[in-house]
Amino acid sequence: MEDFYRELIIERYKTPHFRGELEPNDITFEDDNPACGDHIRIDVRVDENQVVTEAVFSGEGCAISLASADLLLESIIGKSIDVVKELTKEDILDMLGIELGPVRLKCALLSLKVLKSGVYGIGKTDSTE
Amino acid sequence: MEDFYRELIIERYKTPHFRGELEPNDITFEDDNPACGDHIRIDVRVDENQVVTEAVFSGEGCAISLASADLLLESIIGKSIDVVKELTKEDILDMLGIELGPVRLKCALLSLKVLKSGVYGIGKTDSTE
Amino acid sequence: MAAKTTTGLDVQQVRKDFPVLSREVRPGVPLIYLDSAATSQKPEAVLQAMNTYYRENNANIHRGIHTLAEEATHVYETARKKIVGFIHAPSVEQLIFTRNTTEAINLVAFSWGRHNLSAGDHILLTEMEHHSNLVPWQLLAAEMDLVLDFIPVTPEGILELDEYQKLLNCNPKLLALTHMSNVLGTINPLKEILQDAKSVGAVTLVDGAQSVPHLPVNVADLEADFYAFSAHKMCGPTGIGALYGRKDLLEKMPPFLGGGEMIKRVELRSFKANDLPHKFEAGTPAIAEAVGFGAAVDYLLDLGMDKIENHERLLTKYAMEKLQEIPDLTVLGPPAEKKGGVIAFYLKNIHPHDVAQILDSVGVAIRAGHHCAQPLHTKYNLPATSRASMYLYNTLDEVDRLIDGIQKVKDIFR
Amino acid sequence: MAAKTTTGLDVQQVRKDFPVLSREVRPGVPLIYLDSAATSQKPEAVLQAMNTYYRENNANIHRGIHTLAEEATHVYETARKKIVGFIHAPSVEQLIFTRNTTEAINLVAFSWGRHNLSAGDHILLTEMEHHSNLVPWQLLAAEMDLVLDFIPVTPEGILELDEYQKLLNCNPKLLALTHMSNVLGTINPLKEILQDAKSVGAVTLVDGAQSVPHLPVNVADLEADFYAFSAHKMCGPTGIGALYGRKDLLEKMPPFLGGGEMIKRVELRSFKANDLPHKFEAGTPAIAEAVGFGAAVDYLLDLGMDKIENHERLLTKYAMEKLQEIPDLTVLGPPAEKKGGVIAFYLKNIHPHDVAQILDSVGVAIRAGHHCAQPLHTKYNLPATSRASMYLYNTLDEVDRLIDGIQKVKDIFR
Ligand SMILES: Cc1ncc(COP(=O)(O)O)c(C=O)c1O
Ligand SMILES: Cc1ncc(COP(=O)(O)O)c(C=O)c1O
Repeated sequence: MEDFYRELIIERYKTPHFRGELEPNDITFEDDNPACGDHIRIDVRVDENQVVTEAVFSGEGCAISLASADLLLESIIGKSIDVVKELTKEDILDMLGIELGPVRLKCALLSLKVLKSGVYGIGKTDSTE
Repeated sequence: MEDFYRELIIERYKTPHFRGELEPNDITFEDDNPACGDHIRIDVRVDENQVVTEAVFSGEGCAISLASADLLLESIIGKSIDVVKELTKEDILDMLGIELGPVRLKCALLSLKVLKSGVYGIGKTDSTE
Repeated sequence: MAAKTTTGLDVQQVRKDFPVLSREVRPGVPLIYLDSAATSQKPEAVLQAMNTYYRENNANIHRGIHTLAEEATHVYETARKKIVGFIHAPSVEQLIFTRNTTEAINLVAFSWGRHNLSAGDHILLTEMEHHSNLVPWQLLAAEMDLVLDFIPVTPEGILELDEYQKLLNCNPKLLALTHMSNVLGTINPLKEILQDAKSVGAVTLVDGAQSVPHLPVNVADLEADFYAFSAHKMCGPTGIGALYGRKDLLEKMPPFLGGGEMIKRVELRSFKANDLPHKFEAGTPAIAEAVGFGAAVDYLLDLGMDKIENHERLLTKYAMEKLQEIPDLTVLGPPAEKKGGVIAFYLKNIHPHDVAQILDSVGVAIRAGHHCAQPLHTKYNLPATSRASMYLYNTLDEVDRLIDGIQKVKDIFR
Repeated sequence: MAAKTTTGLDVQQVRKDFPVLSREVRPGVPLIYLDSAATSQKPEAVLQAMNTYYRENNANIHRGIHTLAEEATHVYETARKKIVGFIHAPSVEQLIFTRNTTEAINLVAFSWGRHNLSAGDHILLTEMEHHSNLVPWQLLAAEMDLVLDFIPVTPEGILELDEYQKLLNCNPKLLALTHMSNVLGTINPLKEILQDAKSVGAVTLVDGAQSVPHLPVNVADLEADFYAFSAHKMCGPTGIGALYGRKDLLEKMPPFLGGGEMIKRVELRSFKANDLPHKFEAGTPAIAEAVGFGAAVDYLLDLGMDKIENHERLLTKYAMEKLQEIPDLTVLGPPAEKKGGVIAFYLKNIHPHDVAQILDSVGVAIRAGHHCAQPLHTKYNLPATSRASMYLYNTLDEVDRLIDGIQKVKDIFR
């Protein structure tokens, strides 16, 4: 159990640090994981150097998907968009600190998928899979 | 081998006693076994008491189907049509004196099927299967 | 809690027949398999029947003259007879082997549907259908411009039979519904429902994926026109299912897939279809799987379907009682008396995926999601639920382990 | 005659892998299995892979969170990867599991055909096709008013390529042909043929039922648009086959069967299809069979497809020489160099059924009939032929036993 639900995940799920919506924003995108009905929207503001100043998420989901959204956004604040573009599946798994099977992996990566879709303009990103 | 190809079968296949066609005839019918392309026609003459006086077959087929046709016709000459109607799969197998798997059974029973179809008027007879 | 029940089924003995049940999910954590509605486990006897087939008799069937081909044909057709007997179908010609329930339903949609329906015709379904009994009709409706009607489900998970009567006024050409819901567990009062459909001239198709494994089913008595089910949910192998059909309907239906086996005679530009049931079995069939299917039916009959049903009733009743004691937990569907051993539930503020994963960590295998019944979940405003489903090899102890596991989930999320 | 060949394949070792090969057909009469074109025998490794799956990992795949479901999903998708590798397909999305070759071809007819063809369009086939690559197109032609053309076969059993060029002038929308004939043994010069079809804009489908088991096949290099084959002819289980397809074609094709697994999202009256390859895999798939299919591919790769091919060439050459020495015996098809290990023949005045049955009495299993290629037999004016077909486990000794058996047939009918 410790393997899957580190305290960090439960804590971030129950009291997320980056929940909310931003209007206006510079980047916004939303998508869902049809397998479980999870839905995430991410709003981002950047400064004139394309550095992330604010980032929040909203939506519904399981602990894994919401905690990973919260941890992901924490990690990008103060980073440039170019750095955000380089984020990978491994970065997310490192943040969560757990191993996941294929179904839960989709939960964990939903926020990254949404973020990247926003950052690259619209469309699907296969690079997170 | 003796099991399957009693001398009788080979002999009747190579030199059948009742091969031919009868015109005119009282009963005639033909049918085939689509599984192997065998085709048999049977012509029968009966007297005023509905007793078979003459019976011959023509067509193409394997040794089992042609030998059983020949043996079958031999067995009905002098019999009444009512007796012919009672003939069964077992009668044919007794004549052949061998055991047969399902595919060869269809070969062996083709002539009976044709004969019964003729005797009962037209149509398929399932009673031989 | 003793695992021995008073239903006549010696569960501990039964469990020994299923090799996977002695498995540990990880060291020290034995498997508690509560996902039989998705697929059942297989007794060793079924595996051995298939092994024996492959090691001794394997050959392509029909038309073969050599010994192995005759043996293979024999065991394949014997399996068909066993399954025909199991559901009390009137004749072997009425039992077509398919890949699964899904293919069986598609076969009816393609072959019966496309040749008996026309634009504007109504097809009556229910809100509790599995995707396999929805999507084929959606595809057909889109192609042929048909109207799909749905018998609503009450909040308790029961078909609204008053609404059903009203929908019959649209003169549906087909009623297709499930015998037992794979989410709610609801066992529909099939006989009356089918009777009423018949009285307005509708053809009836029953999705028996969840019923045939768990209840004694008699298709002749039910007077279903079509009845579909899968081997893999009833102790049999994957890769095979069956469609039972009314003879006159099957006879008039054109072939579905074209190829070897389903023909009597072929020319370059035309063919003559084979007799039933071969007309609907194109290409080399799932021969070993048919053998396994037959062995599964033998296994179930040997134990007795009534005993299996009773055992599951006991488990369901017990599980329902225990689950309903848990605060913040809601069970979907009707009370225990009206349902089979399928229990979908949700926990307030905890996602079913998290429930399933934490349960897995204590060895308890349940399913989380929409269980291929998304419209039903939409209706109840639930994106997903957790589902525990039981079969002949489950014990009261295992139910306790489920309950303990749920407690653990709640502790973690407290 | 020594069974050891110089092809690098240790046949005696290989034979030990196949339990059925040590069987006696009746006491004292060992089995000589020469019917692999109908279905191959299975090595123990394939059976064990399926047993292990059932005894340890069995669960329904996809969407499942518990350990068994993840393991089952993993082994199923791993099998897909293995098969993709075996035929050198560019990606796993392009490999759809079907029941067999027949279903794979029907899938293309239903999904690609019904949505890309219209009345008057030509489909080009050949006179040597198996019923499975004829009847689906006949059904489609009848439904859509299409024209079927046929590349003729020479008396020697080779496609008439001049005629082919002329038929291309009809601008066929589809060319569907076999890689290797299951009667003549002819291996068609596929690459050139497909190239020419492409040059007139035809989509191409290859029936690989007889080629994938026996030759190294590279679908990317061949540039086939669709390629279909069956596990049961290549040491794998019954109940599973595969369709490879060009990605852009598959993506644009509508779903074939509707149900679970093939959807992304379902509402009562509409659905959104899943991504490739799942879009075409409706319902619970043949999971254990996929595992067995993967194990079969591992087995063949382990031995080496080139060695297997060489071994079969040796057997074919030897068998052809011996058969052609027999008076009154005629072999169909081209000389040994141009064919695989499939040898159909007939004996003057002796029906193939009688040949097969007498051979069976000495343990030699061959097939007699039209081998699901009735139009080809009609063309040659033969209601039926006898067919011996060989695979990696056959030996030169076994060919001798066949020859002895044929001599016995002739003695009996002398
Ligand atoms: C050339 C060819 N095509 C298609 C098939 C059909 O294969 P299946 O029966 O596995 O669908 C066969 C085998 O019988 C064959 O030899
Ligand atoms: C009620 C119901 N119908 C249909 C199906 C589909 O069965 P299969 O996937 O074997 O085709 C299932 C099982 O998933 C089911 O529970």
